[in-house]
Amino acid sequence: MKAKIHVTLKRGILDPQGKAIEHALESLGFKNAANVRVGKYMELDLMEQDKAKAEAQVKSMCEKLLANTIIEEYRYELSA
Amino acid sequence: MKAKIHVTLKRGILDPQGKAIEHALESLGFKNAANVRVGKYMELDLMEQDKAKAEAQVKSMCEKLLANTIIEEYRYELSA
Amino acid sequence: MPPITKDLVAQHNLTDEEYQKIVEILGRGPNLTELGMFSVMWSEHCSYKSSRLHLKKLPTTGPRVVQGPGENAGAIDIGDGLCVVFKMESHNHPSFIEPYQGAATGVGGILRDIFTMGARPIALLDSLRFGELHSSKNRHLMRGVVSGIAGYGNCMGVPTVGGEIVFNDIYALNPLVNVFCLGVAHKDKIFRGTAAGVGNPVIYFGSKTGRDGIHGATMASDSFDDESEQKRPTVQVGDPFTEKLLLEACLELMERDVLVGIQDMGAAGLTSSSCEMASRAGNGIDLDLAKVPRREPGMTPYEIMLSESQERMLMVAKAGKEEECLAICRKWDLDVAVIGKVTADGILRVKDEGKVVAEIPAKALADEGPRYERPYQPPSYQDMLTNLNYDAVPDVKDANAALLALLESPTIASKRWVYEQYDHMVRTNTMVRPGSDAAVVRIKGTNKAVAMTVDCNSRYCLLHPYEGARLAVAEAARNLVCSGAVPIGLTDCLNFGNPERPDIMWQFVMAIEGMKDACEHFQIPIVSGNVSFYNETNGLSIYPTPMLGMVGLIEHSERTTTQWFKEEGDEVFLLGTSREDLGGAEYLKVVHAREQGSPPYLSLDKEKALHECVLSLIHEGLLQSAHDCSEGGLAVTLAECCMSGAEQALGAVIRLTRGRLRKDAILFGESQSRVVISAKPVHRQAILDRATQSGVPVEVIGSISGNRLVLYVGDEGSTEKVIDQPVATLRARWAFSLERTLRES
Amino acid sequence: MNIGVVVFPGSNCDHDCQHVFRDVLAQDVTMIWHKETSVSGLDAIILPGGFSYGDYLRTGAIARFSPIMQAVKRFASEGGLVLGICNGFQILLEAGLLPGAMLRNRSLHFICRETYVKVENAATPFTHLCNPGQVLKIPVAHADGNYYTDPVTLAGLQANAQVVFRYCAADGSMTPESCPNGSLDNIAGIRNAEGNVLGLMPHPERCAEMVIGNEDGRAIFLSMIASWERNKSVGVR
Ligand SMILES: Nc1ncnc2c1ncn2[C@@H]1O[C@H](COP(=O)(O)OP(=O)(O)O)[C@@H](O)[C@H]1O
Ligand SMILES: [Mg+2]
Repeated sequence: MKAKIHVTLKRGILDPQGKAIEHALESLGFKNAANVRVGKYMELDLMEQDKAKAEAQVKSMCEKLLANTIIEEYRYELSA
Repeated sequence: MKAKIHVTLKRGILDPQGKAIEHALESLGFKNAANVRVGKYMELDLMEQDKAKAEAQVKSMCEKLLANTIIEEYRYELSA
Repeated sequence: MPPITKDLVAQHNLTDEEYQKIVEILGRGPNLTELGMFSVMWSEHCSYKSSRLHLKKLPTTGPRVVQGPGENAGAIDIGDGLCVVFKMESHNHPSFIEPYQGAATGVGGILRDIFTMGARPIALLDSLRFGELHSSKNRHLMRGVVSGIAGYGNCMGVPTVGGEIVFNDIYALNPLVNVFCLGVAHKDKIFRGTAAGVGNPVIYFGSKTGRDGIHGATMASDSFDDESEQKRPTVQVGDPFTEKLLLEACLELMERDVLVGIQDMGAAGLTSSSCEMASRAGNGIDLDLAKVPRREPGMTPYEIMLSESQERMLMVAKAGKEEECLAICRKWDLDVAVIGKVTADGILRVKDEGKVVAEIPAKALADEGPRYERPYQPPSYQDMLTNLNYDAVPDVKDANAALLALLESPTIASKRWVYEQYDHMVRTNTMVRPGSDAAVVRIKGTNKAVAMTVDCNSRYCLLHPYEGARLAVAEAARNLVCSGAVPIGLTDCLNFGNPERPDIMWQFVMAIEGMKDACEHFQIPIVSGNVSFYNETNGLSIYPTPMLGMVGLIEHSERTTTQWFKEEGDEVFLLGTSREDLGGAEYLKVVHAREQGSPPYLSLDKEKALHECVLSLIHEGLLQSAHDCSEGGLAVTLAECCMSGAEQALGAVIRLTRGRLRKDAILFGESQSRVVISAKPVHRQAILDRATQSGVPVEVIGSISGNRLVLYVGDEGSTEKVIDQPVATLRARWAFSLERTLRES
Repeated sequence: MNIGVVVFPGSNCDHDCQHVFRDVLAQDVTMIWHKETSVSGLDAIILPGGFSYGDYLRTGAIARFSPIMQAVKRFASEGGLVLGICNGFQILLEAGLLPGAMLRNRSLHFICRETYVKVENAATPFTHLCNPGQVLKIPVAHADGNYYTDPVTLAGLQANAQVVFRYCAADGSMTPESCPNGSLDNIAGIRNAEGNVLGLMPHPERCAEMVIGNEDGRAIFLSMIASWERNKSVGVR
């Protein structure tokens, strides 16, 4: 199975990278872009056929390693 | 409109982060994870109603700023 | 495999004659893999085919030289059983294509050159050239390059302790990224790239091989045109983390008795490392590509042999020590494999799946590439450049405004925005941080320190390549001397345009002559270096830029000094003579938009006398500060003395005698062999005496007081106050100029 | 005193810490490879600065799973002194030995420069040789030193005097400009509730010798040594 994982800063936490990009977009003339948020996107292959097991594993990977839940939230999708 | 943008390394380009994460997952006991690739995920609001125009703008943002098209590729989705 | 057609040969940047020579060497036509291997090894970048003849003229020997040119880096004895190992490399072309990765992998490459020699790298310096910052493309390049250097060097834990940056639109399409690295090794434990000992195993370690940078070496040997951006998929990505592991693994391997020879895989990857190691030992190597760790499936022998994937090394181990080597590499989580062995027949023989896919005499590949005696001749425009009618240039009216404009111009402005992104303190050796004439780094376990600087005024080199090169050597040495160091060795990075053009070749030949004469005079050997040709786009070449990295030794680390004023009440002296040296001055460019004239006059004898004088003053502990006079002239130098110290800003009241000079010449002219020093009043006589003894003109020009820089110019009876500025104002313009320009926009 | 300096792959201030304790302060130093599982015989542990695992994913995120970290946790729970400097601080946060997390610097750049920090708590084993409110000049060098925690945790840190260092101006005043990275409340270093684990972003090992210009950082190391000696004399760890 293939897992696609998104890790983003929690709402309410200042995202300096997003701010900088917004600023840069503006000075490039894209004045109508707002609320830019930047996160991480990860893909991986899981040698696991069982969807429920795969899901449990990915969740555990996120909790343990891929996201820092103090500042980040995550979501994932699994596909065959 | 809301744009969701994924920027990932082109195939064949070394992904040191992905490699390190794969290694870490392995030593955490997730031995069945492979081909970890890390990219960026961005969200932004566009003050633009016209889908075609919005699309053209997002594409241009990606080309000019959000992606480094020498080593990265990008894709985006637009939603209301 | 495709047939070898004329087109294919041309695509590999090989001429018909070169191809014929290959056929002669092999006694048959090459296959595609062999053609690729010849193409990279015989590229300008690897073979030095246009430069070798001239490089031979440079002085490379001396009592301290432990290793001269020809190895991965040069080495100079510093006593106590230690030597410093250093070299400079360019990564210009890759940095233009992808600034972050180009610069980062440039740092990675030079670091490997140093630690393959058995030296732990302890300092990096970077020398950069960009187009002017009003263009967003140039700002983008600069930001990318600076963060690439930071990203790689910081992660490695090697401090970037200094450098230089110059902005000129001539570099807009050919920015320069030159990186210098210095390491320390035990003199009797230097490692070399040799494949000695028939039967010894050849071991690959580091990262896996991917399709990165195939043809990087040939790209660096080609001019840019509008299509270059299409050649992009060859970009290499650096992995400083793996490099850090590689560094520690190498140093650990070197502590054991297991290695015969070692070399990094730089340009031309596996091909160059294997054939060069074999050639140095007069041996051959058999390689089995099936054993090479790979990142991607389906790679052809051509791709594996030409890949420039980063963070890879090749070692020849002592037979029987394979397991020990493998174990150390595995401890550091590196990929490692025995991929071949040393043979007696002098042939680099490459096998894949049991089949021989390439078979070439190693020596022919590594050392018997073409050599060209390219024609050279001064360009027709040379006279136009040097002939400047000074009557057409009005003398300065508002010196305050001119000074502020100069301080704010990016070439002169503080480079803090850059060096704060570099970890310049890690390893806890940095005694003098970026911001003074030279960086000073102590050598732990001794009472010694080394000073380092990178310098080249390429405008001087454009106006007169021979003089320009001499001036670069003199300035570098002067920068070291001002910190209390005796110059002991030099590395260079010669950045030029297309050597197939006689005018460019002339610049190159003249620059070599100039370096040679100055180095011989100062007895400073050149122990390593690098040539980067083809810095040309759409027929427009960069200014000739023979970048120098010079190293000096401070025997007693307490005897060092910095450029900024220290204490109210100290007296200020000028050593050396001011002349009407406005040609090529930064002032002419910034204020009058001219890059013309003859570069400043330089007497090597006077320069040498100045060095001896300054060194003895510092060694006797007489000086509070010493700052050499360079871009922007005396006014800028004095302003820097006032404001460049980290803590305090000190003002000064200065009187300069004018004689028959123009006012702008005395203020902003760039006469050489001058140093501004400051000292406690009690030392006044001793300083005057010492200077006179050394035959160096000396003058007390004022004292440190208040918080304004006040400058009078004139002769007895008729002085004029030409500059009067609060140091805070000078500093505000100078310190934040780059930041203002580069803030995300 | 026998100080253990943990070496993670990518640590690069390990030698600097070793140098200060061994060559400058004449203590015993043991370098501990991250794959080891025991810290027995050690009197204090340093997690040094650097780029463990290249700082890939997040700073400190991968290092926290190194085998040695189990032993470090045990050592800390038994009251042993643990000091995390820069990347070491980041690892302590990721490992949950200290609360909070690091965000990118406000400028998004790596910053290497001199900073001033105020000793907010001079009653810890790491600071008791300082005066309360004393200002130390200590350099920083990091890209992710922008300390963040939720308001409740922050209030707790403040209430328990767990904020040990805050960035300040040379005269000790607390200004936004004196904070190099955007850190919440100018926080430069915090301790755990028990007081035996300290993390700080500035690098005291870079300012412990006059040859490199400054020795303000010594106070921290000397405090550790002194408190260990005092505890030894009364028979506790
Ligand atoms: N690219 C850079 N990286 C690091 N430090 C730099 C860089 N450019 C300039 N510096 C530092 O800024 C100071 C001034 O540089 P420069 O004007 O070139 O000095 P000089 O004229 O004495 O050679 C030096 O200490 C130098 O090391
Ligand atoms: Mg100078």
